[in-house]
Amino acid sequence: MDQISFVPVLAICIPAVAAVLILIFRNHPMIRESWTILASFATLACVLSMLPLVFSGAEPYAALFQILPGLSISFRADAFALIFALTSSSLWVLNSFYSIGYMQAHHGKNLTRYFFCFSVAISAALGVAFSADLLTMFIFYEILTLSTYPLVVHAESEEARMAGRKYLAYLLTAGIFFLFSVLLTYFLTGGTAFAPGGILTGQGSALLMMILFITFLIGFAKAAWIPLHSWLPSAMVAPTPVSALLHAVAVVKAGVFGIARVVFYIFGIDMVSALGLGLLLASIASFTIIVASMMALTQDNLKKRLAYSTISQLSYILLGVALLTPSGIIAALIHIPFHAFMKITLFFSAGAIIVMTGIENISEMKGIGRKMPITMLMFAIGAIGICGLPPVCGIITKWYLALGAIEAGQLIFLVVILSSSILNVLYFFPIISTAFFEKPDVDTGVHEAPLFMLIPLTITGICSVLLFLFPDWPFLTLVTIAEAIITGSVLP
Amino acid sequence: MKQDVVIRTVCRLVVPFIQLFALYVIIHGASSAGGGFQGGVIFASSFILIGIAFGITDARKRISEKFTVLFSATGLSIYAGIGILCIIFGGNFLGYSFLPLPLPGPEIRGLAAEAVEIGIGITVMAVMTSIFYDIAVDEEAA
Amino acid sequence: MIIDHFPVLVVVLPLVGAFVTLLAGWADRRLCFPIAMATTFIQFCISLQILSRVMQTGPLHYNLGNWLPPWGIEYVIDQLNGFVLVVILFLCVLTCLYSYRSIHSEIDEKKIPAFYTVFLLLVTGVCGIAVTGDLFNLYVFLEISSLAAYALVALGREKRSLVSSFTYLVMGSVSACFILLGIGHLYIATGTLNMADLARLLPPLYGSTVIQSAFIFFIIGLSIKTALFPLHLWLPDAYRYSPSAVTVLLASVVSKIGVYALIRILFSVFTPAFIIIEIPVMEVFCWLAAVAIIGGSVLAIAQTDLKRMLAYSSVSQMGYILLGIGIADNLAVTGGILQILNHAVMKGCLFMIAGAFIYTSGIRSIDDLRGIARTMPLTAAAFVIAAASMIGIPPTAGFMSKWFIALGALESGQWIFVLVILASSLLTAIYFWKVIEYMYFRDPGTRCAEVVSTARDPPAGMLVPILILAAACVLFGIFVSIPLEVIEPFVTGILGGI
Amino acid sequence: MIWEFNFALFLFLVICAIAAISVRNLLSAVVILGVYSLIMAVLWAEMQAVDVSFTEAAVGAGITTILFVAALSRTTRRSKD
Amino acid sequence: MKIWALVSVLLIGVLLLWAEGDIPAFGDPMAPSYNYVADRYISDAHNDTATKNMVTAILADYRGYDTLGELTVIFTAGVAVLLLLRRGGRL
Amino acid sequence: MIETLLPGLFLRYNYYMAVIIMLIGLYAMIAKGNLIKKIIGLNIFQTAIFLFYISSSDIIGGTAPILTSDPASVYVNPLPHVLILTAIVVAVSTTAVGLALVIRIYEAYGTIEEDELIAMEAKE
Repeated sequence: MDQISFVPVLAICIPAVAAVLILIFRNHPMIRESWTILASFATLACVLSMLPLVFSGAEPYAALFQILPGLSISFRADAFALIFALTSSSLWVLNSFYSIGYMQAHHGKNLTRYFFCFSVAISAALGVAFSADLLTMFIFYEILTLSTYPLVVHAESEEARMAGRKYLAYLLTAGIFFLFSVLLTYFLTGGTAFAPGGILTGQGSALLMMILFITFLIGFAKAAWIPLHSWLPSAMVAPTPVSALLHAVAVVKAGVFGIARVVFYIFGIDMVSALGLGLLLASIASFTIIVASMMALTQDNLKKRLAYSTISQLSYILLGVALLTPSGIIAALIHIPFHAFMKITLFFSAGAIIVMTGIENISEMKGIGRKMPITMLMFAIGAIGICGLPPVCGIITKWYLALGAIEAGQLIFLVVILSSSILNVLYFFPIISTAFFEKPDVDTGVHEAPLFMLIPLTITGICSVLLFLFPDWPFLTLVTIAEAIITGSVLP
Repeated sequence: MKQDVVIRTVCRLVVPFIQLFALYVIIHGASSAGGGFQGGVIFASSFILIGIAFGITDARKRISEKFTVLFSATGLSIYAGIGILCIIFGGNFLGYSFLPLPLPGPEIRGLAAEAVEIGIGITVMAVMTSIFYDIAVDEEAA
Repeated sequence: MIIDHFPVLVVVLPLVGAFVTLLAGWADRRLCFPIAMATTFIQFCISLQILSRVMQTGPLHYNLGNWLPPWGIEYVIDQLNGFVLVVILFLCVLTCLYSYRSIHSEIDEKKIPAFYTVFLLLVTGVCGIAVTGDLFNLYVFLEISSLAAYALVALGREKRSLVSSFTYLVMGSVSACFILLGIGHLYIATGTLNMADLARLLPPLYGSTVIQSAFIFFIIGLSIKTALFPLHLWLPDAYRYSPSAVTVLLASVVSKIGVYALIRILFSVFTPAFIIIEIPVMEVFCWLAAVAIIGGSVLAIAQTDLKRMLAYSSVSQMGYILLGIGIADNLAVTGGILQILNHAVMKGCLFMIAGAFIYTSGIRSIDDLRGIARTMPLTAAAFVIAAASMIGIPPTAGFMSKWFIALGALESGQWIFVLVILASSLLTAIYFWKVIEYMYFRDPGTRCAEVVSTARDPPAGMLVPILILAAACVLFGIFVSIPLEVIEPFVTGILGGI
Repeated sequence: MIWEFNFALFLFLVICAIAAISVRNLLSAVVILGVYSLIMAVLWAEMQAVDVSFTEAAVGAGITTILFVAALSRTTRRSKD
Repeated sequence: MKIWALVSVLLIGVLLLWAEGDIPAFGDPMAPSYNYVADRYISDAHNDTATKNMVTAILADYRGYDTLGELTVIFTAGVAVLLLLRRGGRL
Repeated sequence: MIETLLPGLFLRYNYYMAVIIMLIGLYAMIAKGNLIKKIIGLNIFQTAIFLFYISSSDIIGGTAPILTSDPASVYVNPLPHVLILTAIVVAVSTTAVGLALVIRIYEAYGTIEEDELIAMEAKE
């Protein structure tokens, strides 16, 4: 049901054009930043405009260039893509406001580069979402890596540069594996376009398929599965909005999104389960979930603890993918937006605390909840959501994930999910209790963050709750459509 | 680089003969051993001889550096010019037989080859002299 | 029709231009640049016309002096020739434009006419090599281009340029001697010098030691010319110490013509039947190329001087071309030939940028480039694009050639070379990223703050070619089908029988 | 073609070549190189290559030697090996 | 250094000596090089070009283009030396 | 006598001799540290290759390739002669450029020994 439409291309182009405009108006901060805001709204509108089409079963599709037969730059906005695109474009709006507030409060420098790279990164994330074939995805995936690097080293301190180097070393090496996988796929099938049910079926020996699967997994190191995770906590030196971008909006989501795409649209569920690759992925994911949660426990630095939490949460998505059952797929896909909203709330709050008090360590946050009640309330909402407690959207994921584990008949993963929930509680509740119930050592005149920061974080927190109350619009609907396409069942 | 008077006298006597011989070699390339190269080199050697015997300044009076450059380009342009003339008259590059001369084809070719040899001779003579000037003279010292 | 004479005019034109430049320089030095520019530009147009004719009517043959081959010298232009001719002339035009500003700051005013004369003679030489169908003629033009190149390298400001030029001369002469020996052996065994004729006469003689050794002589000679890894020692100094415009010319034109000659001799004189089936030398060739790819990259990482780093990177990138040829598979050879274009464009761009840094601020060392992106934004942006292309990030040109070579390696089952290509991409990323990090993410510090803050993007004469090449890096990646249209008929024609 | 004569010339050539590269005085080396070229010219004349022989005598033994000597006059005559 | 030079030279030497094994004997009138292209030069040079000296005929006519190249080489050398050594004065 | 003892070797003795001279020249180019010696080596190498070509042109009982009145005369192969004429000029051109470089190097460094040049460059 392809429908030729350049709206996906437009959605990718808006941030890119905005990036150029930001560069042009580099000497006028007001105009420069209004371009960011304007572009973020325009992008969101653009993505939203595709929703009715997708709900009606159509898929906007545009092929830009045919580089070689079977190798083209093409875009498709199916339900699967829209989940990710909608998440990142809506969060970009909030993140733009928050960035402006954060940077003003922080007296940031090199802001032109910052906003430029941010826009490019969003453009690349949308590109990853909408790409209709592996090559296009690879291109945008690499652009995403390169455009976020300047953001990571934004401080230009030695620590930031080291983190940046680590970031690049991991992600570019992974990019090489990704490239190899693309090459091999093209070599085996003569094409790289995504198709529900996979394109690799019957194209090579089991061993070759396993190698290919593993190189793909390594290629998507952005998904931060252990042991390819250590770039993510290091990248915490970046400004907080960037961390939000990395964790919630674009980068790591691009990794898990890519894995999901490859599993469902390149290998196909049948082949993955036939070769036992699902089990492999599920084991990696389970291991990551548990180990990363434990690591989170040991961190005193708030942002680092959140980083390990992200690593653990991403593997929920991987686990959902690996279960290969309808509920598992739903859990995986729905967790992309849900985790994004919850995690961005957490990061926004953490950023607000850092900006207002300069405190980064949890042990120093005694009583901060009284000084910054709204911020900490939202933080608590996010934390509750991650732990999988009502009334925040995180529970929906866990529900479907547990269902999926049961459907797959592998109860061991149920145990994993439950024990990880306990670990989540263990590492989040001390923060909340420290913030609200302990008395500060010295009384400082700390107050709430400026509105530019406060409003976005309130909105994301409220959204996390609303998504629990009304999960259908739009994400669960999209997810069901995507799940139906992937599993080949009839559209609801 | 002033030399003994005997050498200088001998040089003065020999140089015209060398040059004559060089011309002979160039012209007679078609029917016996010799040709543009050999002739050109021999011609250049006459200047070199003058340079050695009387000093470079004297040699420069016979043929200045400016002229060596001019001549080297001239010889080359004679050759290339003949080639291009052939194109103009409908042949391929260096297709001598297309030159509009009132002679049978092979004769034209022979004649053109002579002309070409002369071009070679001029260039070789000029370049060799020029290189000798450049290498032999330390202008800072001079 | 004058069009029929284009194959020879493309060579004779710069020759005439050369002595016109020399004489015009007498009258007024300012005339030299326009003459050189006009000459190369007309040549470029001619080469485009030639290529389009080749694409329409098949290979062009031109008998010099109206003598039929093998008695006379023949010019043969097929798709490969035409393609290489267009590529090198494209770079020549841009280099000429670039040289207008850059060379004035690097050599004496008085030497400008002679510089442009030698420049045009170099162009004559490379064009001659590109179009000729006669082995000895190839040798003669090789010597023209080499002599011109030696002289140009020696023009560098620093005195070490003299020593590097001398080393280049010695190595170049050894290589020419081996090529001459190879030609001699082929001639003695067959009695002809015409390439097409040789290809016809050689098959019955494939077992002869004369032919086999001639083949090895060609390989040795041309390996030195193209600086294949163990024989690359002359290259870094020659690139490092010559004037910027000359470096561009060496890296993107002279090296390419050496590779062209290698391809021509491997595939058109010794036909694939010989190199693949008779003596399995291509395997060795692949390994040498792989060593060159990795070794060049590793050495590049260790460099602190920008131009020297780019020079080692050239060793590595030329290895790709040779690897593509060595795998001798349809796709890989296509990739190798594509890399001729891509590497010329990318490396030309990068060396022009290195020259622009030297021109505007005198910076040669990577360490001093701290923060220069702020004052030279366009130049730095072009560097990023070209570097991305070198690394092989799609959709740049560099990606496409690696893609083809890697596919060819997969197709012929030589996995190890796929890994080599990928590993080298990573190494390339390391050394280019170092530069980009210095340009964008470092404060100038006290040492070079003054230099960096006064630096500006170079004048239009230098900036325009840089930007054109940077744009070409992207365009040839997206519209790769345009060069492929030219290359593929050649490759299928030459490898079709295997 | 008298092979004994050729052979003798060849021997001379080899001796001259070795001498030219091993003599420490560069002027001597250059002169020996001139002799080498001249013997070469004789050999070629004997092989009926009169034109080449002529050229080698003029260029190889003549101009090249002169250029070498001129270059030596501007550099040094001594060589370490 | 000298050892490596000797080794590489000896390797090249072995290669060359191996190569000459199949070469036509010295002065062999049946050699392929004598009986193909050269044959025509020897028999037709005078008819084609009215030149007695076959070397000149080939040099200036049959392979005249090589000679043009050669002349260019020497011209290049002249300009190159001039570029390297000449100071002061014009050019 | 030698003809009977070493027939294979004797048939091609000219080529073998040329090879030996070539190797001498090549050795000088690689191993000698003096720049002038390198150029001398280059000249020897090139001339040896010329000898190789010229040897191949010779024919038993042949005369020089200049038309004689005797129709029965056998001419030697003129083509290698032409090639070598060209190559000689190329060789002298290379030598001239090389010598010009040597002169400039001597002016700049005061030496033409490779090891001393390397030492001086390392010092800078």
